[in-house]
Amino acid sequence: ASNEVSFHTKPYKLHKLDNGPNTSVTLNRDDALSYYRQMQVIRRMESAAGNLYKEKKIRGFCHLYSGQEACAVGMKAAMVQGDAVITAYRCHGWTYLLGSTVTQVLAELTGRMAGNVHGKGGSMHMYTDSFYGGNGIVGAQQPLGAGVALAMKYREQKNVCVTLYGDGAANQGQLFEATNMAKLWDLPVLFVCENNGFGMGTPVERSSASVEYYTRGDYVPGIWVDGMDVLAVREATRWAKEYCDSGKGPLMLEMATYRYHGHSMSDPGTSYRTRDEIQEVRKTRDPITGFKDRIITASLATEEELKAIDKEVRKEVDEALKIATTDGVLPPEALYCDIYHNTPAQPVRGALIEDTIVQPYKTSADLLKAIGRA
Amino acid sequence: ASNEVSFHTKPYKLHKLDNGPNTSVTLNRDDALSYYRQMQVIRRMESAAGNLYKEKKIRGFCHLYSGQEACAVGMKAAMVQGDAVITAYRCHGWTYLLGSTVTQVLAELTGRMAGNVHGKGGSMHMYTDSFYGGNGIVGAQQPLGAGVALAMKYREQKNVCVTLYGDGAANQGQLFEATNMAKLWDLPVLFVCENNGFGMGTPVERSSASVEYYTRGDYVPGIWVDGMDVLAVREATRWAKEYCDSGKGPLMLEMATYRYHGHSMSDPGTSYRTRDEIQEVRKTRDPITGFKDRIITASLATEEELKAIDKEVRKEVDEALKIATTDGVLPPEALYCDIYHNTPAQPVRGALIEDTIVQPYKTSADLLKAIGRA
Amino acid sequence: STLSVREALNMAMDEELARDKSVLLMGIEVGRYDGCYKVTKDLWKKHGDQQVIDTPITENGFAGVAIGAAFNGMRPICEFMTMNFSMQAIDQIINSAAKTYYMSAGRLNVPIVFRGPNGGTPGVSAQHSQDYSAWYAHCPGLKVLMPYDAEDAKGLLKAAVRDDNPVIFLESEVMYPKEFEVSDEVMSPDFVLPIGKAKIQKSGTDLTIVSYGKAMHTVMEAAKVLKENHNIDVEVVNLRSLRPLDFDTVAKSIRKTGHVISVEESWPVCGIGSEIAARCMEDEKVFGAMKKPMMRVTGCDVPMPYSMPLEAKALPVVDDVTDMVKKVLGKN
Amino acid sequence: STLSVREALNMAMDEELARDKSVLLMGIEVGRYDGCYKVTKDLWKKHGDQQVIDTPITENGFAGVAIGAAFNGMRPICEFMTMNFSMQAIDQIINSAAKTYYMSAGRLNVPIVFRGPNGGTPGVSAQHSQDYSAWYAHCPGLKVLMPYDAEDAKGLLKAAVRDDNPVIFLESEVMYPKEFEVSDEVMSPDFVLPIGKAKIQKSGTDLTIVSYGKAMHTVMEAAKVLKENHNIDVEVVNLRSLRPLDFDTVAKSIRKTGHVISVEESWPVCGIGSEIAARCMEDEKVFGAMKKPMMRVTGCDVPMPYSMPLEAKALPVVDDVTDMVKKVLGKN
Ligand SMILES: Cc1ncc(C[n+]2csc(CCOP(=O)(O)OP(=O)(O)O)c2C)c(N)n1
Ligand SMILES: Cc1ncc(C[n+]2csc(CCOP(=O)(O)OP(=O)(O)O)c2C)c(N)n1
Ligand SMILES: [Mg+2]
Ligand SMILES: [Mg+2]
Repeated sequence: ASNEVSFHTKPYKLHKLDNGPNTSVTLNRDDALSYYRQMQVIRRMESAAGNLYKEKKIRGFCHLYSGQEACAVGMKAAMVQGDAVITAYRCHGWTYLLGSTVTQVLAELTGRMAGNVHGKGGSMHMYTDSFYGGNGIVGAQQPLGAGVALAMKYREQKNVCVTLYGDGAANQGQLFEATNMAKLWDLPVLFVCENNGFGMGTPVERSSASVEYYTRGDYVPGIWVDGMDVLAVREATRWAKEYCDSGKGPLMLEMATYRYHGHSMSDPGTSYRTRDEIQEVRKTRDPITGFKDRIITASLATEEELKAIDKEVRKEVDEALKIATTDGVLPPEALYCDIYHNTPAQPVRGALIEDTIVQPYKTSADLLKAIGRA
Repeated sequence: ASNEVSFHTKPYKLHKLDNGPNTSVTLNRDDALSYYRQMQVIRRMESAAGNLYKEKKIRGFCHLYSGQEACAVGMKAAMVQGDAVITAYRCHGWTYLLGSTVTQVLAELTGRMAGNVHGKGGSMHMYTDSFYGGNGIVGAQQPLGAGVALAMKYREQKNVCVTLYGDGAANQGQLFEATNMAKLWDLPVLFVCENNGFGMGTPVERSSASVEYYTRGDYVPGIWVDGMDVLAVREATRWAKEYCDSGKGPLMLEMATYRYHGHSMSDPGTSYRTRDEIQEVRKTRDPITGFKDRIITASLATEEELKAIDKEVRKEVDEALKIATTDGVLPPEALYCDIYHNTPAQPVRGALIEDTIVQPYKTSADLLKAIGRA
Repeated sequence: STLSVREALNMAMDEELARDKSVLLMGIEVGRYDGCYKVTKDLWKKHGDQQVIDTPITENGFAGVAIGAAFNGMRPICEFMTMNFSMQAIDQIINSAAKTYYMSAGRLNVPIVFRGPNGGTPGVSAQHSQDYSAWYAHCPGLKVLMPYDAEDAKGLLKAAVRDDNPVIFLESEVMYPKEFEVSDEVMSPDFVLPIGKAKIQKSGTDLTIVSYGKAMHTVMEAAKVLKENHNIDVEVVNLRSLRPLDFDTVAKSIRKTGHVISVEESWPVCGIGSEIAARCMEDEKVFGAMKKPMMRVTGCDVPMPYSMPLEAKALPVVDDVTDMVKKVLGKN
Repeated sequence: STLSVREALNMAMDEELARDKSVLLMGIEVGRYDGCYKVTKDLWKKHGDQQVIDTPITENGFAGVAIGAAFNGMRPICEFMTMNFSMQAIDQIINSAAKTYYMSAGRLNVPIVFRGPNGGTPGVSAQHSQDYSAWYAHCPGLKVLMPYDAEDAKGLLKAAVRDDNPVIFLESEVMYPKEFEVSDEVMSPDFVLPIGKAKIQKSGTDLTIVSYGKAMHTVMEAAKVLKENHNIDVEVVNLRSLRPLDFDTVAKSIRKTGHVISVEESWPVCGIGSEIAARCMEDEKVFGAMKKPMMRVTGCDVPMPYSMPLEAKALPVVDDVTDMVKKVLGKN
């Protein structure tokens, strides 16, 4: 197999930029296999989550990332040590890419101790060192991401904070306010709109007076990117990071993508779009199938190699599933943990005044240590 | 004196518009005298308010409109029956133009019964039938104005809601959200940014990443207008209203203007700009002096006629001042009025439980009637 | 007939949208999607684009738009997909809706309803489980309603829509599917309940339980258990209206039973239970009639965890209520 | 020496900005303008553009930015020009700041202070006079402080900045210029007060007054009048911290005096006074020690009017406190 191959991306659309990312990109074999693997892990992990939800082993919300894998994997591929990410509730893929294991993600969804936050947060609230969540409130992550970037700039890091939101969230005033500050102060933030066509059941045309999301920073330059092409995403992110790193301030990216499942697992996702539409995207734009075909055709990998990866991935997810469905749950005292950081144990009131209890453990970490789990 | 004369306005700047208001405008004698009079009333009324504040007869905030008179008077000149206005706290001029007397404005400032809301609202909260306030919260009026327009559209009125905000308020996310809805639903709302150069002590360049406020509706067309020229303002508003009336949805106007006083009377207004700068504007851009010169030169009015108006205006304001400083204040029971509309009298708790009182009057109107004041 | 809370709310809105063309329904997915929790099912189909408006996900903006429309003669029902999101709009709710009638000395009233599911909902964790009863009840200028059953839901929502003031209407997702027997009167399009009146949901002699909203469900269960297993006959006051608060009905009940507890799902500190306790102290006759101090049963004083067993511990259950009743009555 | 509350706050921030370069000060006009109420005077000059940041008038956005910075290692002091404007940002304060440590099972703490003048301020009417003490005290995950005098202001603000959690710090514009005698210790850059501890501001024997913030000013006046004119010796508990609430200190005082009232400027319903009342009932020993039921002195249950005489009636005054004390003690 060859070691480095060139590909062409769909043209980027540029807003207030004289030049943009390269439509000609190169890919080497290692990266090809790694992106393929990451996208497959996310796809399978989300399928597993969908099944767990149907089996009622996941409760509440469960927003799957299937269909959008190329966005996260492509962006991650262009990130360096110290770069950070913040997104909304559709966060499982990112949590995995930024350092959590599949087990930690799935076990969080099932509310087990092995979960990313030991079951205290659930589907929308996962974190790693460079990942600031997971946020259940539409729009909230927009200024938060700018703030993460402000700290980077203060410390003179050459890093960016990738701040993601959906096409629905793109209408939030918080984005407008955050964009203004980010530009005023030249914060190294990439505002990334993952345009998957719908905010819950509302197609973009009914939520947004302008659906050219890459232009909606107005005075902030923007780039439209084919979010189904992991290489386009990687190249656009690389270019954008260079732009930010050079001190020019924020940039807006629009990633054109699609979600296969309903908004959350409780939404069948078929009342506001046709099954045909979904099938059509799966057939013609799927980020994994498309990538797979390309790298095989270019001889970066063989069908067999990819099958082997698929098998590994299946195994990884299956093993994670096992833990996620069998691991224990936090003991009751965990209810009173994690209220304050570095603060003496506090009395916490329960349903009755006599249930008031002085925190037996101040944090989940303390508790887990005490029961031999950490 | 001649009856109709043509003038030229400064060029408008257009955003996403192929054509805009006419730079050649005509003015007849009656209108000339009326605009002059209105601007003078506002100027003198605000001066009187400034003095009352210095004499400690006005408390709290007192945001004067001096310097910005051409904006309100010009817009009002283009409004028709059924059009509405909503603005921020800098609302005295608008309150007057939309139906309150000078007495009602000044007496509100001094907290007297003769006030627009009998002293219950003060400087920032005045209302008339077509004027929805006066709002003390930066940005709040932006979606409110869109909502007023939504009702107009629902009733198929050919009317607009003029929704004003400052250059500082232009950064509020509420504007972004309101603009999106206004455009999605083609609401007849004119978003008008009165750019007076400062939000409190902050010059526009430090608050706004783009100071081209007429373009900040992005996909919503906009017009820059010389807000010191009452005729430019009138023509732009007339044009904009026609645009809205034809069902095209919202429009953004930026009125370039200036405020002579500090932000509120407690701000000397000289720490963030020089006295020279203020003097320079007064000398070269003053909306009243400029207009006066023009209409005299054009023989629409004589110096003497304008002096006579000045005298009338002075008298009107002086008389209002008298009432505003001598009228009675609401009796204590008014504290308990105006809590709910069309609701049986409620018990209202005072500082002590035994001060709980069943509303003796449900509204200030009832109370005033009872004491023979209405 | 039987009626679920969801149907009752739907019926109330359907009838009011038909009765008065100035009534609007606005919110995220309220129209074509039939509502995220199907409470607004078919209303868009029946009443059309003008009266039923799908909004973008911009709570601050659309609440402001709704209030502006109310300024100008409309009577919007502004749905929050959940009340948690009302925090994005709360400045508009308090400063533009609640205070305007007062600030304008009665010149400008604001007939609007803000409604949506509130409080604990299984599996949705901390950001989606807050109970806003105490916050809104704190603020003069608002009326705050919290229905328990289908009768409440229908009668109070219709009252809210017809009221000329801003009304906060706090529902519960958990209660939506619950079915209740209702009278023919409730089914009638003229059925309206008074705002500001509590209801004796169950009369009794031994102890007064003051409750509201979803917690009433737990309380009614507990009342049954207390009666059947312990021969304790509690009186249950369903507050229905948190502002104005009908303390008279509470007072009368306490004077009859001599004992009182409050049961709520909200965080304890500065809650409705706290307020009832303070009022009990301040009312000489009530206080004199109390044989024991009032006790509260509340939500736990922590954000809501996701983990199921922890979540279960975070909200009061039937046993908490029966334990507290027995304790106050000295029967444990 | 004497120190005004304004100077105390300024000194606290000045010292903390110098001590720890990760401390930021952000807000509208906090920098070049020296603060709308001059509380941040000279801090920009001394600490520069990087640490002292003037923001646009976009509270939701800049509070979010501040919280994001706190996520990533900074320790912002986020000033609201007045706390009224914190309503525009309250979703960020509650959902992003207060709940994150819990939701993340302790992975992500949020060291941030939200501060600004709160409550009634003369002549600014309804939208600019709200008291947020009860709202914020309601919410777990926050610490809520409300200083009374210069000592409180300095010691508590420094504690807030050094705390690793979100702290709400409620000031009063009316108190800014008030001068207090303070010890040398208070003037030291090492002076820090503990969070969660009330202070016996004045010890006494006859009745406990529980108060906080600006209302303390009225209470201390009333205490003097009661002593001088009526020979009543009240004990005054200055809560200082509303969450965590130091009920132990309150309880101890009540057990000593046998009588208690609360005094606050907030709206009455579901307020801090309500909470104290409930806690008094729930604590057997305290309740047993109370010779009379607890009474509240509160703000009037209406939005704030502009008219001066009405405004004066809307907040409790010295006479209200002395009347209530005499009433509870049966001396009227
Ligand atoms: C402030 C707020 N309003 C409403 C919701 C409910 N809600 C959750 S996700 C969502 C749709 C968001 O769509 P989009 O931004 O396009 O993101 P996507 O789900 O497509 O990834 C809505 C309405 C919420 N969580 N927060
Ligand atoms: C939400 C909010 N934040 C802050 C303030 C305090 N404030 C009142 S006016 C003002 C400046 C507004 O400037 P601009 O919008 O330019 O209007 P102008 O005063 O120049 O007319 C500020 C910061 C407020 N009233 N509301
Ligand atoms: Mg979407
Ligand atoms: Mg300005």
